[in-house]
Amino acid sequence: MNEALAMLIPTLPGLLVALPVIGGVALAAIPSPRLAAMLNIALAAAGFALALALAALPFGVNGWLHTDALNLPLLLLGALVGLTTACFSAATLPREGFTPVTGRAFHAAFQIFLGAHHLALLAENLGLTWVAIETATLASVLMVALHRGRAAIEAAWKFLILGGLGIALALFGTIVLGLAAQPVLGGEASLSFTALRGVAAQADGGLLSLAFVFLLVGYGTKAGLVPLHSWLPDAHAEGPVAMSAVLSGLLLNAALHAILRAKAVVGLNPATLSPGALLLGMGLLSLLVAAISLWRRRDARRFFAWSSIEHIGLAAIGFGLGGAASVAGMLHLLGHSLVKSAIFFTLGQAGRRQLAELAGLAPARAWIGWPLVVAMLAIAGLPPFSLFASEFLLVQQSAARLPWLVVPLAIGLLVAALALLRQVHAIALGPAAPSAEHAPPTAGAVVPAWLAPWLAMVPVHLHLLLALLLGLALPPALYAMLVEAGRIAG
Amino acid sequence: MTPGAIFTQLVHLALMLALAPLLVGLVRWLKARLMGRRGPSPLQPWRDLAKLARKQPLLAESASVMSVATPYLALAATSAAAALVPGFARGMALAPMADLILVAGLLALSRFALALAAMDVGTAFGDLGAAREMSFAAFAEPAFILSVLCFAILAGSTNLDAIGAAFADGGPGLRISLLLALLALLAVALAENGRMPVDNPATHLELTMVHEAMLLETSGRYLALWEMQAALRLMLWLSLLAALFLPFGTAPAFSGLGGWLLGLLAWVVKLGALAVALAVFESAIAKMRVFRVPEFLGAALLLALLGAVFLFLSTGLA
Amino acid sequence: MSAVLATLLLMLLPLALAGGGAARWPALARLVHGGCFLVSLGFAALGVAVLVFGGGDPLLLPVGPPWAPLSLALDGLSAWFLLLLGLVGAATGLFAWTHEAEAPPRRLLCYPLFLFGMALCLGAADGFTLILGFEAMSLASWGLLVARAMETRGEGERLAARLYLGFALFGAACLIPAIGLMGGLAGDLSFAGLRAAPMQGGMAALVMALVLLGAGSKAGLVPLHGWLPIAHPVAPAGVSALMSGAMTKVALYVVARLVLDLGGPAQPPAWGAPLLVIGAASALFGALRATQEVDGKVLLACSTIEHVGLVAMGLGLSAVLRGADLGPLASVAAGAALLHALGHALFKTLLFLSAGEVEHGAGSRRLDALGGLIHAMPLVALCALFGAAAAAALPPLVGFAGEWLLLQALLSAWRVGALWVQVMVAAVTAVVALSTALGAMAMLRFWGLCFLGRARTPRTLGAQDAAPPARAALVALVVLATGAGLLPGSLLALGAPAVAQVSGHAGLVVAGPWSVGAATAASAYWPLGVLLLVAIVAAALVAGLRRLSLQPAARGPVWDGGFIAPPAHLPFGDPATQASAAGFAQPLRRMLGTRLLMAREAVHFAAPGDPAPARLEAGFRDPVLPAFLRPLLIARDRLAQAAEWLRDLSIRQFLGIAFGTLLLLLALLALAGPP
Amino acid sequence: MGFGQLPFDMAHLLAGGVLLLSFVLLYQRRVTALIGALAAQGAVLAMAVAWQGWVLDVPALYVTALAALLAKAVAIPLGLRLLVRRFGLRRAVETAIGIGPGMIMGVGLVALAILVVLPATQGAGALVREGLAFAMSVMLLGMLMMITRRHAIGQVVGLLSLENGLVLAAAGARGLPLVVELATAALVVALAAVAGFFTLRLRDDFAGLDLGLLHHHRGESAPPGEGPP
Repeated sequence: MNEALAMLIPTLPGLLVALPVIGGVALAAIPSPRLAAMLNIALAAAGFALALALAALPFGVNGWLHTDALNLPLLLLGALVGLTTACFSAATLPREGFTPVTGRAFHAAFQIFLGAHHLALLAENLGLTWVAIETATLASVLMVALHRGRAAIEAAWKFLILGGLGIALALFGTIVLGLAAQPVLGGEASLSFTALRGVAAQADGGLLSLAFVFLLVGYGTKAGLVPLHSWLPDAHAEGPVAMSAVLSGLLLNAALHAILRAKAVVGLNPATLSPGALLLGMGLLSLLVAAISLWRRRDARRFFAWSSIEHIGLAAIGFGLGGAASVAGMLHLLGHSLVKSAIFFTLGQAGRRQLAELAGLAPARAWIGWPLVVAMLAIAGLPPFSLFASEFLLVQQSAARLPWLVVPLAIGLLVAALALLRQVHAIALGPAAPSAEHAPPTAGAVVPAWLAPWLAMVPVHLHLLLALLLGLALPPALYAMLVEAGRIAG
Repeated sequence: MTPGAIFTQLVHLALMLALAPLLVGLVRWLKARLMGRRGPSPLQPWRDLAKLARKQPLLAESASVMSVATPYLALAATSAAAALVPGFARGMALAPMADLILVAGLLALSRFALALAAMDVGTAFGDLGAAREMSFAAFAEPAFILSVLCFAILAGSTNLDAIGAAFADGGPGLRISLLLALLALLAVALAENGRMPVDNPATHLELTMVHEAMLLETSGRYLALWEMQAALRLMLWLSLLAALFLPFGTAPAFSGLGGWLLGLLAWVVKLGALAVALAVFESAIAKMRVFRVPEFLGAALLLALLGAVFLFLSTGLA
Repeated sequence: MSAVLATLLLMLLPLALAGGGAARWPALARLVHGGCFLVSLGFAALGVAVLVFGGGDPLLLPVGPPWAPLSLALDGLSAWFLLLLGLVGAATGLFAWTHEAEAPPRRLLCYPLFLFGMALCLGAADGFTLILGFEAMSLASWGLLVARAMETRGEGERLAARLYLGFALFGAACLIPAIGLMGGLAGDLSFAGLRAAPMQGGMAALVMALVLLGAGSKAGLVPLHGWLPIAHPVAPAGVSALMSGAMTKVALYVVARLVLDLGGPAQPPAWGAPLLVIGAASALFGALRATQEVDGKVLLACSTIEHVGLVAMGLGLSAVLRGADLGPLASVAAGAALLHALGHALFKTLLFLSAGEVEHGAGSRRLDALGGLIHAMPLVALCALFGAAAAAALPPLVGFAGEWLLLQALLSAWRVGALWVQVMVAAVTAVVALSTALGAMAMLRFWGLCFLGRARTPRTLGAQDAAPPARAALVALVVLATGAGLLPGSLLALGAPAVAQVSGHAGLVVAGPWSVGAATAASAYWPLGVLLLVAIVAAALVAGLRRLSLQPAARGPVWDGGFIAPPAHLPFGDPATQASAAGFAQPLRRMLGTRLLMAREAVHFAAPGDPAPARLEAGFRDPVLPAFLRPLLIARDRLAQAAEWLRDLSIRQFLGIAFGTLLLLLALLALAGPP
Repeated sequence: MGFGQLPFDMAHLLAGGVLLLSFVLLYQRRVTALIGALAAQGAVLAMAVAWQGWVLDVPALYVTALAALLAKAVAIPLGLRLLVRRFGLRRAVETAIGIGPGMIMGVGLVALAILVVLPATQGAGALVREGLAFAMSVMLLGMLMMITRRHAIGQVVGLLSLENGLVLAAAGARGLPLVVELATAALVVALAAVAGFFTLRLRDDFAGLDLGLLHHHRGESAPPGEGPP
């Protein structure tokens, strides 16, 4: 038995990637919506279990895949958000107006997206990372385009063109990275992360810088860093809500993770253009532009998409600073994904598109409104949630390293938080918007009516609880992992 | 605290109380003479007080316990302040407590009590007077405190007794700052006592009056208490001015009967001189419009500030 | 000691949960208030115990982020403020027992958390816990305002809650970088670590500015005071009392802790100057506004600004004097600040609770709708009179003791030597005296218009005096405030550790049990002596006059300057012959208000022959908040407008931007050239 | 390997050909001509990759070359032609900026590419340096094209041309995993397919391919209100 287990262990990462992909293909073939939804949940749950099992194993390289401190927390998070999103989507698919055909497409794309996301994190080879992110992009483009209509198509087109451009640039950067390693590795280019890190110090600094510039612009487009962010609000707003949740929760993280891998390599060479400074600059720009743009939003999901840009910018600032600030960046990524997907879940449950329609939600529908208020407070960086802890550490570190940075950082955080809290006030205090109550879905429901609200809201509470735990009682093991991740990211 | 000091203290307080109405009477008499009238006897205020105290007081229907309690409180607070200001002798029993800021505080307490009494019945005049009285005080207090600052710098203390002792020794000498502080304190004294040009103590039922407007609803013993309080306040201020600017002749502590008599004589002479000065000043000047008063007191404030700054410059402390 | 604090803090959390559960079981409300009362008493007792026996070692809590584990510790400074918080909390707990028994669960949930946040902030032994407590305090109090706004559904309440939260966030956005700057690269945020690595030069100035902006906005210091009179009065009376009495003090504690205790020892005299000047401006503005406001609770909130300013002045002056190596004087100033902080907490709580009783009894907070309440609610009136007199700095009450010490320190501060300090101190001294007198005027106006005179509305006549638990709270506060006023020396001897921490000098030189003073000023204040003196003279007067004048007073109608007798349907006279709130404020409005508060007034006379009365229209507005908020809002809107062009671009243009970014980075690479 | 040697000169020539065709693409105004030029670029690219495979002795590159030939030179241009024929865009003329400025910008981009690459690759071989400079120039020109074209098809062509540059770069790097290159080719096809799908839907919905029509909708079309403080 133990031997069988020992045999199984090396296949775990591969299984984690293969299971959703195979499942996605299978889901495309299943006509029954109810069965598909259940299978979707089951697959996501299996993925989460696999990720947990992987977390219990020691780090190591396993063929083309590897686990280390940098990808494991994100992987766990991704598997969890995948599971909760699957639950949520089972509850809300009919309401979103999916036909059986688009439902099938959605499920398939969702699982493939999950698989690609896991692969992007697990890949030890930067080329593979690139392939995975490209796949994830295509899958999410498909999901965005599922809703017919002018806006959805525009969003998908924009996503496709900008994403395509970004991915091409990232590939060029990847190739240049390989070329940079070529002379040191004796004429063989390699994209293995371990190998690249081994030779980065002797490689040509100029080439590394060139590679990083392309990788930054390429993956930065995916991560939604300003000024490469333009696809992001529209994609978040026009796809299914579940898709918005995984876009903010997973795709952005995966893209930033890819940048961090590049930075981890390039940063080892002292003769490069400082990768941290570039990341920091884009992060700061993202923060400021997003903070000010939040004030003019009317569409709820665009609003929160801009908030995602802000938070990715914050994480980028953290990683750009390096050192303990990288830990803040990691923690911020985790906290942001949890809370942001919770927000999208509540938005989906509230079923309202415009911010103005959300006004007075809390008094009117307390079970949706108050969690939304709490989640918005959390995303605004208020204690005791983990975003407060990570923002505190970030500010503290930036004050210690780059005192001038504190001023724009604090201003950006403040302006963004004020914009969020203006909406919090509207939601908590009204005046109530003219009620546009959605009739509870009857036709095409895939889960029993009594279960649907639970399936939709339990993930919200779970995410908030986890964010709370991360903020108040971060497990020492996880903290050690984050510190190690920060060390890898530089 | 020796029995001698306590005795001195008691004599001082008794003298203050006894002389206060006389001083008011004296000023009135002097003013009348200056205006060519014969004027009532200086004893007239005492006679008025005695008569008022015996009359049955009349309280308004809407009056509360405040109308009854505040006159006692105000006079007690003023008396306490008066007990602290040196008159004919220094080193009295309460000398350690004789702090200038405390004197200001006690005067503020009696002013507050007066304003409460004025507001108690709920009349237009009472409220008007109270509002004006408190507003004027807002300008008088900073001028007073800044004058105190000058003394605190010169004498190293805000204790009246210590200041008196330091000045009697002639230590600080003659300074421009003292002159400025004197002017400021004079203005404050005029405002605090409701004298010309801030208020006219001789009128009733004028829209511009302040002090008298607050007492329109009082009568009998309560009015007597208020009149006594006003008189004592004037006494206190003149004594204060005398103690600060004319410290000569004040009997040192425990100087025996001879020293006391000399000190008493000096004190009475000083008070008389100040009363004459006040009467002359009041006869020569007209009352201001109400809203000119802040300018008047503001000027006093600036003079005191200027005095302090001159001190900083001249003492070379900077 | 820290463990006791942790236990007390932990007890508040189930209370908050119980408050949340009050939606289903209303009886839980009483549990919440009783529990908060007991925990507050515990806080006070703990504060005294720490002041007497010392605080012991910090306690590391098993929660919090690993880089900044939460830690608790109590030293003199925090114990002093904890004592203050405990007293205020206990009083408001009693008050709430009477008046908040049917409070909505939202409020019951936030109330214990509010106490929790304040106590956590005070008990923190590191920067992170401090911020956490500070934020918890802000958020919980915001929750209380939101609960109120949901209750009343008023636009004013909503605006107040929003403004409040905005300033709370602003405070956090300033304090967190300040702590970050203090922590430096080592990132050790424990107070011991911060003390060991003092700031210098420009960094210190930056920290000072940030702390003043952050904690100062919470304390209501000018120029960030504008939100306070809007937000504090919105809450129910007990919460307003906690906000004004305790929360502003917690903010001042943060200032004292960060600027004076952790950052101050090696600083030059100029270190305290900003605090001194800002404090003076706050005192003046607050007092002046208090003389003009027409809503009782707003008036009290403005008076809070005044007193907070005075406390801040004490702290600043202490730093100035310490920088000039005048330790004994610095301790006088610090003592003044601490004493006044405690005194203000007591009398302001008393006043707010009284205002709550008045609102409850007479149905209004507007001064123009009150009057004559001393007849209907004599106990509340007397208690409030004590509070008002203390706030007016009348001897021998507690307000005077604090201001006496402050003035003594100010009057001795010329010894610092530098001319700029001397001139500044002289100017500031004048401002203190001015604001004290203005404060007295404000308090007279508040108390007189509420309780004296004749009823301005019939509703006032139906008022009833306070119910027993609330009555106990009022009386206890009177006793405490009077006691603190009469024994400032003993109190400061108790608070000697706190004074030493703020001033860097061990204790007041002269602080006997019956007196308080400063050796360098060679003067002392004996409050008990003053009380005895006044009492003896008053007794003698009473006794003497009783012999002279035997008849009891007769009652008659009001003469009222000869106004005609009121008609029968106005049994209490014509209220129009009493001063209105605006009318009573008129002298100061004209003297100072037109300059400082943009006050205006206009009298509209009726046409000749029309018997209608003339109308006085008067008003003012505080120019400070709009002066900096409006440009910021305009800038925000402009920027947001400008940022919209990013949204309006076509896909081609977006591509162009991405392309441009790439080219820019490449150009940067080309410029950087080969290494 | 250096100047004057056949392998280098040949590689140089072929890469230069790809770059030249990029300029040709930039110069084209008609959609049909554009597609023709793209096909030609694909063919030259396939030759360049195959040549690299021969020179570097990496058989895997032949696969890449074949994929490039099939996808870039045959399949995609055919598909695009089909699309054009279906929409009747044969004679459509479009550029957002003029040809002249476009060319000048293109030259500037090539200069920038050389400026960046040459100092950056001091240690690398001449082939790598030249190849990288050419590849990057092709990429930048492709991007420029995406920006200057208004039609969806023009943008797709720009993107494909950009990918050509990528393949050119990848061919120069020995030891890159084959899967990357295959994935590249596969993804290009997928991308083109998805793009084609979209153009169809765009056609359905808007009866036109002018993207200028699209960008007015952002889900927030109502006039933004002034926020109270």
